[in-house]
Amino acid sequence: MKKLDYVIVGNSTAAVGCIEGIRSVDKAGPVTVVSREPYPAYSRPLISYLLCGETTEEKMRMRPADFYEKNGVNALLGKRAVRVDPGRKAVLLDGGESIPFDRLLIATGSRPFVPPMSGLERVERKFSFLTLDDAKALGAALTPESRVLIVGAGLIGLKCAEGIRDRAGTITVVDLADRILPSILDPRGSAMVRRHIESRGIRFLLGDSVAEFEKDRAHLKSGKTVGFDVLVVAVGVRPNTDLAAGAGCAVGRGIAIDERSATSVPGIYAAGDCCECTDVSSGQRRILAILPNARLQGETAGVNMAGGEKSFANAVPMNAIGFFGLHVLTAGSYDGEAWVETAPGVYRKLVVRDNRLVGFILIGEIARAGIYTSLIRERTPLDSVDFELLKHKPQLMAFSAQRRAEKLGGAK
Amino acid sequence: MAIRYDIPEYEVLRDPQRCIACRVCERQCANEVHSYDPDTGTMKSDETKCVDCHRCVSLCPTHALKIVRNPDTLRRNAYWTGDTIGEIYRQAETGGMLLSSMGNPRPYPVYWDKMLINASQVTNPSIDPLREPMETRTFLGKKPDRIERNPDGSIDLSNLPPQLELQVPILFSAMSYGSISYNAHESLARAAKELGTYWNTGEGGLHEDFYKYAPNVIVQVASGRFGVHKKYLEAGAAIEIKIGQGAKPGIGGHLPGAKITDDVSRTRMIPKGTDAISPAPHHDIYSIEDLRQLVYSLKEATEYKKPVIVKIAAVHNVAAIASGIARSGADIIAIDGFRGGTGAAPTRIRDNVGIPIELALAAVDERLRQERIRNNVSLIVAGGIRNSADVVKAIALGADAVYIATAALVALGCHLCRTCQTGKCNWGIATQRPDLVKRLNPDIGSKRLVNLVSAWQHEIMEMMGGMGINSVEALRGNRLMLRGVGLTEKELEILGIKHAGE
Amino acid sequence: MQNEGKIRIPSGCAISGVFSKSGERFDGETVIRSIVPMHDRSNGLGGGFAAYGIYPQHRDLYAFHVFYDSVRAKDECEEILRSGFDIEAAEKIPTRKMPQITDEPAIWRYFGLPFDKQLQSTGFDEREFVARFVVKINSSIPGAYVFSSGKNMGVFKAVGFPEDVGRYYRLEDYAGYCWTAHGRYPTNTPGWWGGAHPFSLLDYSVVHNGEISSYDANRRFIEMFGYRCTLLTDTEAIAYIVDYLNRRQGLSLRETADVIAAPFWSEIDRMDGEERRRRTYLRNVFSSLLITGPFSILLGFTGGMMALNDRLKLRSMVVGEKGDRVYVASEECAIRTVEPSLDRLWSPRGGQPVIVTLNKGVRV
Amino acid sequence: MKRVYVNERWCLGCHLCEYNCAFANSGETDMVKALQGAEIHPRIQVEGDNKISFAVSCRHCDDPICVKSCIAGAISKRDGVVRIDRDRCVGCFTCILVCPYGAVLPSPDGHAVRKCELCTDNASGEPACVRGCPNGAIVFEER
Repeated sequence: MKKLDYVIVGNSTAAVGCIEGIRSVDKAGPVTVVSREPYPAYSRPLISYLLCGETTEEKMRMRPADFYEKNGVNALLGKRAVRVDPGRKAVLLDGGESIPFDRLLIATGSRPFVPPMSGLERVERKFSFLTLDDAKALGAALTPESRVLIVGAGLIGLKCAEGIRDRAGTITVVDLADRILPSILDPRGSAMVRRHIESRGIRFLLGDSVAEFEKDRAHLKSGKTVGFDVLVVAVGVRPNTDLAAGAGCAVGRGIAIDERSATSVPGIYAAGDCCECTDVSSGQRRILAILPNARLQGETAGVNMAGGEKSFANAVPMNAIGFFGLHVLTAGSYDGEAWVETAPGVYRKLVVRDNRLVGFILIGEIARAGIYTSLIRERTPLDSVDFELLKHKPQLMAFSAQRRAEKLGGAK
Repeated sequence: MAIRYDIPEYEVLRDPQRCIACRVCERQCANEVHSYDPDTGTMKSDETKCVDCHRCVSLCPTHALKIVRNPDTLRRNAYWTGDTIGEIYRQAETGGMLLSSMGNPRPYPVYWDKMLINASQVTNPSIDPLREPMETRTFLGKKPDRIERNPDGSIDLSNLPPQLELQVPILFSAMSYGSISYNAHESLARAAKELGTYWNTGEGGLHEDFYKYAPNVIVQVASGRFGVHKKYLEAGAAIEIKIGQGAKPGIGGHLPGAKITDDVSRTRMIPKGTDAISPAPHHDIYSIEDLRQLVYSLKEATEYKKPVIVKIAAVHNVAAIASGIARSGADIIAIDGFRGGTGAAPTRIRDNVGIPIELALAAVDERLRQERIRNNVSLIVAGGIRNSADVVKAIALGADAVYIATAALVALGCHLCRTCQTGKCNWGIATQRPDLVKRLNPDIGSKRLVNLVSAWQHEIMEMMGGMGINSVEALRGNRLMLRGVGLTEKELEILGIKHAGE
Repeated sequence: MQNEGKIRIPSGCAISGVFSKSGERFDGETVIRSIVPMHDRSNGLGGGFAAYGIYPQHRDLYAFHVFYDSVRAKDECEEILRSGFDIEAAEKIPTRKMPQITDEPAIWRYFGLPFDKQLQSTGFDEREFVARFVVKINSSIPGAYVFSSGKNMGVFKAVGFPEDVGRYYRLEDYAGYCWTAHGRYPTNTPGWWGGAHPFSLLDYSVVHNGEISSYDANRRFIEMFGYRCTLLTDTEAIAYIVDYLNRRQGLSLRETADVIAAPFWSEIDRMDGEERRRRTYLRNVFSSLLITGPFSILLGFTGGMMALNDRLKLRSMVVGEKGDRVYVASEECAIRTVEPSLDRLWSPRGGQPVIVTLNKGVRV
Repeated sequence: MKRVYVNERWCLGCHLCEYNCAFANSGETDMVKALQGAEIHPRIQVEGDNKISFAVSCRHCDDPICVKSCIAGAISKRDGVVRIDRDRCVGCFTCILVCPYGAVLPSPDGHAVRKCELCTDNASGEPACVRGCPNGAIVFEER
């Protein structure tokens, strides 16, 4: 049988997962990776840690230097895929060459969303915060005196703020929303995290937005004016779906994939931040732009592309994030009946719906959160466990002796 | 009581240099001796509750603990000793009988230690068990007086009464379920099976889970008749009628209601939580002829398929009693000496009633031989068999096999703290508290029992080989293999042995 | 110094036996010559012989050989003897004066049968009656010792080297179809003739080389059945055991061997059903008669001879055959001396009895 | 593949495994020196009371989700053992968020995480928790 040609557009977590997925089944078929970035695969979530010196560019590499070679991968780095021709089964690059494929993975990730803001063009030192290059550029622009303005109090904006805290003078964060991290925290949780971040001298201007930029100052709708030397725009991201759409793949918020990471077009798969999939906690189709999902979707795609059988059916939104030593672990969705426990420095919220745990927020006290996450993922009926125990802390004691015996007696 | 008269027997020495306050001692002490003081972050202890079971000492990961006798002394008095005075204080306080458990701890003579074993030199060779077969198999049961022949002249093998076959002349003695735990019973049962010997239910019945070990179990019928029913009798390899127990001759048993848990009550066939009282005598045995009737009714009930053992305590005229039993239809006589253990006995009885098993055995064996009925019965001796040398000496004196119980419990972890009666055994043996019972894992327990008996078996073989004897049958009653040291003429006469040097 | 009976004396030994299957009677010279080369296996402290078929003229009478230490003992013994037996002949056993043999007691022999009345009153059969009678004399009359009590056979023993003892008793004047001999090497120096071997009861005679470790277990068991092991010697105990199993329990000699030199359990367990059950039964029922420790036994009895080694064969014993003669001895040299050219010579395995009997129809 | 298994039927809740673990991973040769006066941070944790109790440590899953979720590539599985590269770990705690056994734990320093890495390179060849369990409740075996 003829060897299959694999092509992967994108070179981040999903791509790496895909390569390993393919090789777990097919040791021979040639794999070509096309990436706009010039770097071997690195871990994007680490860029903020790079800025604060927790890691190095070297350590950010997801795999050893010989990864591509060892896996028989032809990595075309710094090249851009402009179009996919489903008929001829080829990917066209900006250089004009065309790469044929039998199986294609689209792992194009996402791009920063920059809303129209008047006067933005006048700002010289403005940055996004998504890629290694973004981080390097931002790092280069910073001085100990820098006054930094970050637009956007989401995960990216705040990780950026943490990352540069000790390398800048002042940091101000502006967001239209009236609270930080609105996508993963409820008002109470976000207030708590906000207080903690503020205690490290970061200033928030919430429920406000930039009306007009000048070269080194921003006039806000509220009438306030914020001076700055460096601007970071971290309002949000948009999935890169054009390539898929052009190939005729069904696209909703993101590229629509099934449990096998297959798109609507045979032979074409997609994985990672550019996709939307089903969130088991809410049952809705969502973009779950988080590293573990990208990894698992990529690997799933790889196995299926190579003719194996793999399904990844229990994706949930989840985030492990910390700011200045305060850890925040969340998962699932928050629409349901809530159980809340608080203590100084601690916030615990469990959300229950239809006899299932559907979501949680843990701040400060996060030990063993994975037990909760697995309850969500496995959609464990709460009447089959001792939820009273679970409310206070995640513990295997809450499971039946028999379940425990399975879990601890014969682990898989 | 406002004044606490009695002095704590023990003192807990905790080495602050070593203690890491892991609180294992606290968690493992059912007597609640140890506690953690969060203010100082250190451990404290309440001596008054300590029974010296050494559970904490054994589990302390840094060996920070020592239990020592409390050096606090009353004015020295060779007659009114501290113990004596302490007992009086306790009785003055409680108005009750003193209770204790396990065997007689008093310094009465230990005849085992006054007998020495022979070995071959020159005139006949000793035998090396590593090179030659060395046989410890033995059969218990009545032997026929005469050989009978079939019409074809071959020997008629059918005139042999039921026998117990032992691969090693050591059996586990009676300990009831209730007095000891489920896991202790399981350990004994599994070990007996692996060793090719027998364990004994005691008078508490046989737990339904353990019927699978029936081929290796001796079922006991005692004065309380607890747990006795047809299926139970039929299950056993042999049936033992318990008349008396070395630790408390002449009195019955008393298992406090606290130990009668669901399982125990089901097994004993008595209501949960009620005290289990075994009468002092069997109320259907007031004479030797009554015994004969019980022996035969049990044989009838089991179609003469099972040997019947009669167990008595070693008392003053044990020889005459044994002779009576040997003529009662019993197949095996078990004699329990005054060192025998118990789950609970009145201290005065334990310490003052009965006689040493060595003398009882010698007297009984000799008496049965004089009356030419030694072959009517096999003899099992019990009551403080401590090691393989005791076993060899017992067999040389005339025993067919020995029962061990205390030694078995010690193998299971018992530290002889002698407070079984409290039901708070920290080693999971003499207790029914689930959290304590689970401390004895039968996988470990049975292995340790098998190890112990195998070790003894090897030692027995070595000693036999040294004597030039390669089968335990040839050791039985072979009193020339023993010599006495420091014994009076009378003692030598009773033991039927010569003095060393003769 | 304590004699046999006061103390148990282990001893090494030499044994030899010659048997004629055709019943041809030959004098004691052969067996005496055969024991000479094994001189060093004994130390001059005991020698003896058993001979079968030597009293044809008194074939049907019990022949009692008795040692007397004193006239008083003789009177007492003869009184009891005559009270229980119809004595046809009583005489001194002829001996030859020799410097090597000293301290001789008075040695008498009597031929007779128990009085019927006596027999009936006890209810025992004749042999049982005689056996008990012998035990009684030996255990109750100090200074009198019956050392031979079978029909048409006799034991001759003394303190000394066996060859000297043979000459002393003038064995060249006797003719028998079976002779066994014993040279003794006791580990102390008892002066008593009764302690020499063979040991005999009724027509069973035992010569034995070895020291059995099961002695007291065997003794205390066998004494339950009316025997009294007055000498505390292995030979005595073995003789009683054979008497008990063969005569009283009616076991065949082979079955008797299966008891006293039983196969190991490991062997028995490998045997097939019926045989395994039979062996197990015998070992179980007569477990106290298992003999352990080293021994080689020559058992003489009317019409036959059995040679048996302990089950580990801890003592040497060889068997030779020439024509109708069977030779058994501790050492091959003993046999070669009297029969250089043998048809067959072998060393029996431990526990495997060699039983020879007179050919069919031979009467002696 | 040999793993640590826990049989809660025999677990006494004595917590010795936690101390043996903490000691084994302390780098000290003397338990007292290692643990006296210090708060311990074992990689195995006992749940429950003296009635029901059991110890939990990393299962070293066949398909470990912690490995796949680590944003820093600090967790890997080699020779059947899931290991942490403390140098790479940035302490984001994603592994804690995904481990269904709750067997990955934050380190006292708040940065790298800690978990059982099977301390088998000792005389007994068994992890310290197994070697030290007084009741055979924790075993190290093939299943």
